[in-house]
Amino acid sequence: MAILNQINILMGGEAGQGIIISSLTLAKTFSRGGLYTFVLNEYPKTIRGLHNWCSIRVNANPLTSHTHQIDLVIALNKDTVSLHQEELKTARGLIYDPKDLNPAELLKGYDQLKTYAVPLNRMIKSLKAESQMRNSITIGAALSLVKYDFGILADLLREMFQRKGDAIVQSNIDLAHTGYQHIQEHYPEDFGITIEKQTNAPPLMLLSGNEAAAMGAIRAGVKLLAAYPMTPTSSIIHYLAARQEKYNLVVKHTEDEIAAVNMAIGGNFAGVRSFACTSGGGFALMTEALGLAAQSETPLVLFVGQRPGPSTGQPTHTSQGDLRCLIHASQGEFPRIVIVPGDHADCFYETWQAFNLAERFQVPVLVLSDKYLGESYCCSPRFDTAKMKIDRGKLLPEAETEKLQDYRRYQITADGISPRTIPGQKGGRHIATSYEHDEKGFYADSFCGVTKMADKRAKKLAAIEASLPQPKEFGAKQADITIIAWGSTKGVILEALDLLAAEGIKVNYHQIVYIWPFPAKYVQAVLRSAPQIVTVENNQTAQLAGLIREHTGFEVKHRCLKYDGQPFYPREIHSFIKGITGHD
Amino acid sequence: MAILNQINILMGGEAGQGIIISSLTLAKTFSRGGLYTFVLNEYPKTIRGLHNWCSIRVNANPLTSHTHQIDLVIALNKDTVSLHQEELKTARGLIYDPKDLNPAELLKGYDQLKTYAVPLNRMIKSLKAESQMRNSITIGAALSLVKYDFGILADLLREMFQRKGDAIVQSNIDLAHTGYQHIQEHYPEDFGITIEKQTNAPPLMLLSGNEAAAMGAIRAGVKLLAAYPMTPTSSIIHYLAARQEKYNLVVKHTEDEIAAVNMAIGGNFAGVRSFACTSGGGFALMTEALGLAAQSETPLVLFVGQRPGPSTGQPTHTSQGDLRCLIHASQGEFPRIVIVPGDHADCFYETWQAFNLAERFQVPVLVLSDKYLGESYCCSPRFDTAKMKIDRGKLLPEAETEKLQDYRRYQITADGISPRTIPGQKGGRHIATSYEHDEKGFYADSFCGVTKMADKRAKKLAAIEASLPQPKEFGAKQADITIIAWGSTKGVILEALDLLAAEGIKVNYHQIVYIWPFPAKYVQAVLRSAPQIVTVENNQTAQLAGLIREHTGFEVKHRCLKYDGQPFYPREIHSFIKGITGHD
Amino acid sequence: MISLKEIATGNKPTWCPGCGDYGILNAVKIAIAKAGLNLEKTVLVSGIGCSSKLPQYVNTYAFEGIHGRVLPVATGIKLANNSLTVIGIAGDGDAYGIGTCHFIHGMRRNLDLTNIVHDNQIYGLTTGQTSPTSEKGFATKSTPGGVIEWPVNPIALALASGATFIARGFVLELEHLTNLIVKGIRHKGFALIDIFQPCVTFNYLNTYQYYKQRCYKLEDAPGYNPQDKTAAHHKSQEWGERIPIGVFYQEQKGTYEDELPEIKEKPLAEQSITDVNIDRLLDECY
Amino acid sequence: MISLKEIATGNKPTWCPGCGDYGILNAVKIAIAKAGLNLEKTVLVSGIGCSSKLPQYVNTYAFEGIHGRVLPVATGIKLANNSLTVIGIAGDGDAYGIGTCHFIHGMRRNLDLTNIVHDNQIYGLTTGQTSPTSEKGFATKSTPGGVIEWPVNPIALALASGATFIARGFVLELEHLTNLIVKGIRHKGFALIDIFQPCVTFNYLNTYQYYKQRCYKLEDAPGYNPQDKTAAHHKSQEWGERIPIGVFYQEQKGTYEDELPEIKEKPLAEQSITDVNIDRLLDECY
Ligand SMILES: Cc1ncc(C[n+]2csc(CCOP(=O)(O)OP(=O)(O)O)c2C)c(N)n1
Ligand SMILES: Cc1ncc(C[n+]2csc(CCOP(=O)(O)OP(=O)(O)O)c2C)c(N)n1
Ligand code: SF4
Ligand code: SF4
Ligand SMILES: [Mg+2]
Ligand SMILES: [Mg+2]
Repeated sequence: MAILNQINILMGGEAGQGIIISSLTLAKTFSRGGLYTFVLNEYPKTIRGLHNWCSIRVNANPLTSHTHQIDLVIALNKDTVSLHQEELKTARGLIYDPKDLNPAELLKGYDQLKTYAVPLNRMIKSLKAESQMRNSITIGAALSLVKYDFGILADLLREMFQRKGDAIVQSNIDLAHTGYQHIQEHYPEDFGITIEKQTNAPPLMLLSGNEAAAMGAIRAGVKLLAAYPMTPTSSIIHYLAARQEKYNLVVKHTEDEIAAVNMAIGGNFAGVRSFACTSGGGFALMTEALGLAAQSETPLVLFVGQRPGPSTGQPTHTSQGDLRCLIHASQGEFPRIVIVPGDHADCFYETWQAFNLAERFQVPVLVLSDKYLGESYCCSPRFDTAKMKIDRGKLLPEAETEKLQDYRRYQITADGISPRTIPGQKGGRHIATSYEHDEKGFYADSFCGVTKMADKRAKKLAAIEASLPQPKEFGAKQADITIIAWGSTKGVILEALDLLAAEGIKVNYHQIVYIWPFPAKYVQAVLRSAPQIVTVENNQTAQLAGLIREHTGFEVKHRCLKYDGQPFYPREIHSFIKGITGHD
Repeated sequence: MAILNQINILMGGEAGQGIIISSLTLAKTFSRGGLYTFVLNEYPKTIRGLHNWCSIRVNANPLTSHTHQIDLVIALNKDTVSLHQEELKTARGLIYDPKDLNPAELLKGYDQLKTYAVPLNRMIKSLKAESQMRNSITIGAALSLVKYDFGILADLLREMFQRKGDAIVQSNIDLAHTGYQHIQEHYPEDFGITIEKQTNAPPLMLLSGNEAAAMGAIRAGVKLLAAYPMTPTSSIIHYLAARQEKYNLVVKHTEDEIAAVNMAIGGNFAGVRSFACTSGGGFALMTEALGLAAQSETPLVLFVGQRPGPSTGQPTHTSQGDLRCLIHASQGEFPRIVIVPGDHADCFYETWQAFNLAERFQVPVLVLSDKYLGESYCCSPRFDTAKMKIDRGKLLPEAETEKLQDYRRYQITADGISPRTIPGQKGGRHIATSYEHDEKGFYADSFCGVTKMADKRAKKLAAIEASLPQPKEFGAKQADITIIAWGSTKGVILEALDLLAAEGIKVNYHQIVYIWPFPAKYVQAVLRSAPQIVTVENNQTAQLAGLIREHTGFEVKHRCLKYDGQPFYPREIHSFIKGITGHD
Repeated sequence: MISLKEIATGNKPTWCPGCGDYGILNAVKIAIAKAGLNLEKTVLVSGIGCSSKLPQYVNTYAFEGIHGRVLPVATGIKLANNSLTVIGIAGDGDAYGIGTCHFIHGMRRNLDLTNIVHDNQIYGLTTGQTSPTSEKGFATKSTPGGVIEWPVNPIALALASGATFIARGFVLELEHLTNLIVKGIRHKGFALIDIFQPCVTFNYLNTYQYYKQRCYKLEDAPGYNPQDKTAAHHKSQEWGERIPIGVFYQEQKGTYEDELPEIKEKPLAEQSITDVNIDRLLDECY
Repeated sequence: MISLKEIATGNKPTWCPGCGDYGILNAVKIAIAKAGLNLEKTVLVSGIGCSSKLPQYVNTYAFEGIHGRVLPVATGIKLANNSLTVIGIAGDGDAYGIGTCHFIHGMRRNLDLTNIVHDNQIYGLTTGQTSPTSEKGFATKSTPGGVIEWPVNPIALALASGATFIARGFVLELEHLTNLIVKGIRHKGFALIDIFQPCVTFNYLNTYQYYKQRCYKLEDAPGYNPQDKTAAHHKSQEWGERIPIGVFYQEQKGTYEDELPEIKEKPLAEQSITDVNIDRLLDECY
């Protein structure tokens, strides 16, 4: 059974062997040929030595997630075979170096599996290359198996290494080509999967969720990122840091997360769009300042990437365990916005949007992503920036501040939002404060004033609720089962929907992007019309289900949960749903 | 209309004038005479200068709260009259110094009010005393008005000042007596309220919620308090610090709250009952370590006193705004216990209990109080310590650890709780860690192991739920209206219940003390049997009502809320309820 | 020179009568006038403490943040708009206790900030607990048996951390103090001004009298040269009968913002963000 | 002497091949043996970082906490049971970055703790960002244009903060390092041991070679006397062509726990809590 234009490749090796870079190179070779790719990497919390793998999925049609079924395994170490026996059971091929392992010994009864011995180590030696460049040979070999255009890879390698000089460029191309040829020569029989360059397809971007988010921030006019590195959002720091000069923005690696968030607040107070990125542990250290932003009504954006907790937990894996924590962090009560992007495009558009919302409502805006979304790579059509307008809300221009008389920073207004000035502006002097205060920012003088000021802030909620986009709907209008979910499960759910639809099971899916303030009315309407509700979450306590019950009274019976540090596979959701329908 | 044995006195002056001490002296003079007293103090966030007042309520029957109706005002500054005109409207008497203020000018049409001019400043001068001792004169004057036994006050002053020498003792007594005599001589007519020493009454303790909590901790065998001062729990630090040597315990004023909580974790890890106390802002800084305690399964008790937020908010006022924040603080998901004492006795017994629970379940236990409960003084019958047994859970004695083979600190057990050893014990060596781990504390090696370990921790929930006491019920068994509430509203609600009962309105009240894990079954049963439900909370967003809905689906329609920084008055709850019943 | 009245907000200070903070408020206002600062281009940043209330009484832009975080907020403001004069106002607990991490790293960062610390050797606002500068043996509510630790030495820490302007003042030496603040503001780089400020309510040891008896001016020390780091280090250790005040150390060194190419032309806050072109970033993804 | 095998847990270290952490692990184990520590009375406390994994491989009691909080946990343990030997294990980011506040106050507190800092001048575990000890101009992922700040000087900070044992080692000088650790453990009071530990994966500047070329031993410096604080201060400033290792400073001073009457007789952990009598406290309320 010959397959055209779809494959899922697993490349595994030791941490530090450049598995991720090589996987991305392979993926980009395909995406440049107009094919959709999705790259997931799983790595241990060590820098080198332990096992590390990526799956590179390729398809002529859009892909939204990784999947479990592997077609080709590229083993750069023995663990790739011994730890992935499950995947190898249904794979077609294995590329390996006989010096590293002996498949006949490790895999008994894997009759479907064709093994492709490539003497990587010997080739490296004979070409006098570094051992890490073994990966390039396997990329060439893989392309050869699927009969893909080698020229695309050669061009890509040329661009990637051009800064390092022609010699390096050539040696990489040579290595890849050695692999390509080796397969052609030693394994002329058809592999059974062919990937063709899509000539009429539009060019495809390949990028990670974190990269998309970082781009969104740059597009939003961010000029200051104050952050302390923490997996899985460090790559946002790295991304912006590398582009500081080009975009005239300052990235400050701070002494700790407390400094980071307070600097971001200082930056925003001074009129510069500023933010911080972190993960749960760092966010914990930022919670005190979250309330400061709220009380002082300073716009603030924090980007948080989830990983499994509690505490250090599993730093390099994925989770959706921090939702309630973000919604309720910091003492006292105040309006905030929590946005949970579901895919790579969401990471871009919603991170961008976060900065507008923070300034419009003068509240903290939290963007909650996770390791799976932030560090997986996915193809997207080019982001459309044409309609992205910067909205700085009630930030007064100097022309207006000059005319201000007796300016009151915390003026009580109909929507709870007060006109804002920034240091340097004439006529706008004021004190912003963490104390409860009167309209001028002076200490609250009466209990009645206190209630008024708390009510003023709370009034923003109505304005926020009225302006936030509603959840998005996918799948059949009329369905037997309705999934409600949030965040990075989106891509996996969409694929599960396809699987189910193919089997005639009608399921639709509501993706909550703006999860706080909770879209109770929308969800209520969904609940009324749906015969069966399922929530899908990468956590243990079904936090979304809890929110639904809190805000609608409805108890979700079917909670599809996974909390081992890995994202769902589409088939897991598929079989959960089938379990409910009794199809299974 | 002569009144016997009940009065409510308001004493006001500038911050720093010793209003609190004097009010407590006055209250103790009554409680030593067998009368119940309740002292509430309200003070600004300044140290001196601004207005500051206490209400001292006295009754021959048990008192559970303050109340709005003031009978006698003692004005040590002009503000006490100008800022308390409302209270003065229904008061009977005003003690003041004509040098400070002129009531005739400030109060027009207050015909019911008798004014008692006492030349405090002149008396102080003639007795060559310090100006702060003016308060003592007014205490004497007040006792004289209600014809109370002066000897009790004299004895009390003697004890209070004995360390400072006879001269100081005598001068204090003389001052008080001057005030006493002045009234007798110049205002011989009957004041209309008489307070009599209760000869057959049992002696009454008078103490604050924080003092009660601190005593509970000492009784629980706490040996280490690591804390950074923060209103309204600093007095817990002060209380324990003053008693370090007597009780062989160490109080460490740390460099910050992060240090405090981590020291407490270190202390508990090493087998010593340790805790930290703080308020919301400090708790925010402790949230990261909360997860550390959870993941490492180190017992931990944190005592948090609420004040109005967000952020610095109103440091010296009261609030119940931090419940959700405590329930969900720290990334990831883990069992914790949140206890919300309702009155002074609860502060004692429940803080004590917290330490047993932390060790039994090896989870973080949070005790959540507030400024009103922590800093108000109330009379209690003597605490009964006879039945308080220390339970250290599965902490192994050395006799057992010696015999351990291949000890596994995180052994998976039926109830999720693993036997624990402490450094120094033979055979119990292990690593406690913030990473997800296997049974030995080593890094988790498989995704399946991760789920098992998360499930092990989650299993404790069932054990916890089964062992926690249920909410307490007060008032009529069959009632038209049922109040559900938590924390410091207890005393006020109990008094409101009495007021309502006196009018024939049947209301009962369920006090939730162990609020997390949420007692869903109990509440569900209450909801089923109650015709009308009311929640009462000192916050803006009705957090308990949210919890009820989340855990039972039931939407509480009647939410009695107050969030101006002041506790409820009994009459406010009384009229809220009457508003519902249509009696109003 | 701008009048002191213009510099005041009109809010009545809520400090205890006699508190040293009144003197610092005075000195700050005079210094602002003397240094010729533009009130609209000046930002006071404070934390929480009696000391941190000062900005409520000064009519500039101001940010009253949370306890211990004066420097990060000030840093964010300065990075956002380096044309502003940014002055931090903190207590000794705020700066040298909970804020120590930012203090040390702020100094080695050498941004052009002025950091004024009200050093009353006590926690005032929380009613009198030990502070990091409380003397060994000093008894307070939190350490009734007396402090066991040795106090932090802010001057020595500043020297060890590379601060480029390090001074100490005493609130009763108003003119001297005012000049220190003016110098600190004018200094290009991080300026620490530690100020002895008696807390008349809770600190029974370090009173006006205590400091008056001990303080002498470094200007009066024969041959003292504030460019000499070793001499400064030596003087930083002096405590007891005689305590030096004045400029311990000053050095001209490049500031942090000098090395940011992004703000060479104009401050971040003045750069337009209406339509940032990210085509190049999108192109990188192919 | 106890065998090194007994001191190992048997867990295989997950550091990069060639990482300096292997050498420190070795030195710590040998030092434990040499110092004759009882493994059951020894607690290693670490934070988060490559360095902080060390306790996973040493068969004592151990607590692997969160990033930057080694000293507070160690302090809690020591206060709870002062009969234990408590050794902190941290990275430079952990100790001198996010943990700076505890570092400074830990030193002036002078509890009897040993604080071992793996100073690789980089953030290893988070894949190579700038650390507080990274040299000025050093380019990393978080500062691709080069670090602007001047690095922290842990030795100078320790001197300014009153640490009573201050040393620096280099992992290739194994015996020297081991002796430093033994001395640190035996020292009554706070002992800081800063250790040069090349990160072979991310620090391209501060390599084995880099340190080998520069490090010399203070023992070999003629007339160097580690009791002389001024000399120590002077040496703390030396960096560049020649970098001193060895004991910079040692002083005998009362420890924190010496001044706690509560533990004069026995550690808190050994005091019974089964029936604490609070009658006296109740009596106070009347
Ligand atoms: C995170 C946090 N912890 C504790 C407090 C309580 N608090 C307010 S001011 C203060 C210390 C005041 O001392 P200092 O900084 O020396 O200022 P001073 O009042 O003496 O001027 C403390 C502990 C707080 N506001 N926030
Ligand atoms: C609160 C918090 N912030 C950030 C992190 C992420 N993190 C883990 S280790 C580390 C720094 C590692 O550097 P260092 O302390 O020098 O140790 P090394 O890995 O170099 O040994 C960071 C930032 C964390 N675990 N916790
Ligand atoms: S408590 Fe001390 S520092 Fe605070 S205002 Fe009063 S005198 Fe000043
Ligand atoms: S990253 Fe550096 S410090 Fe970490 S294990 Fe590898 S070599 Fe060692
Ligand atoms: Mg102070
Ligand atoms: Mg490091």
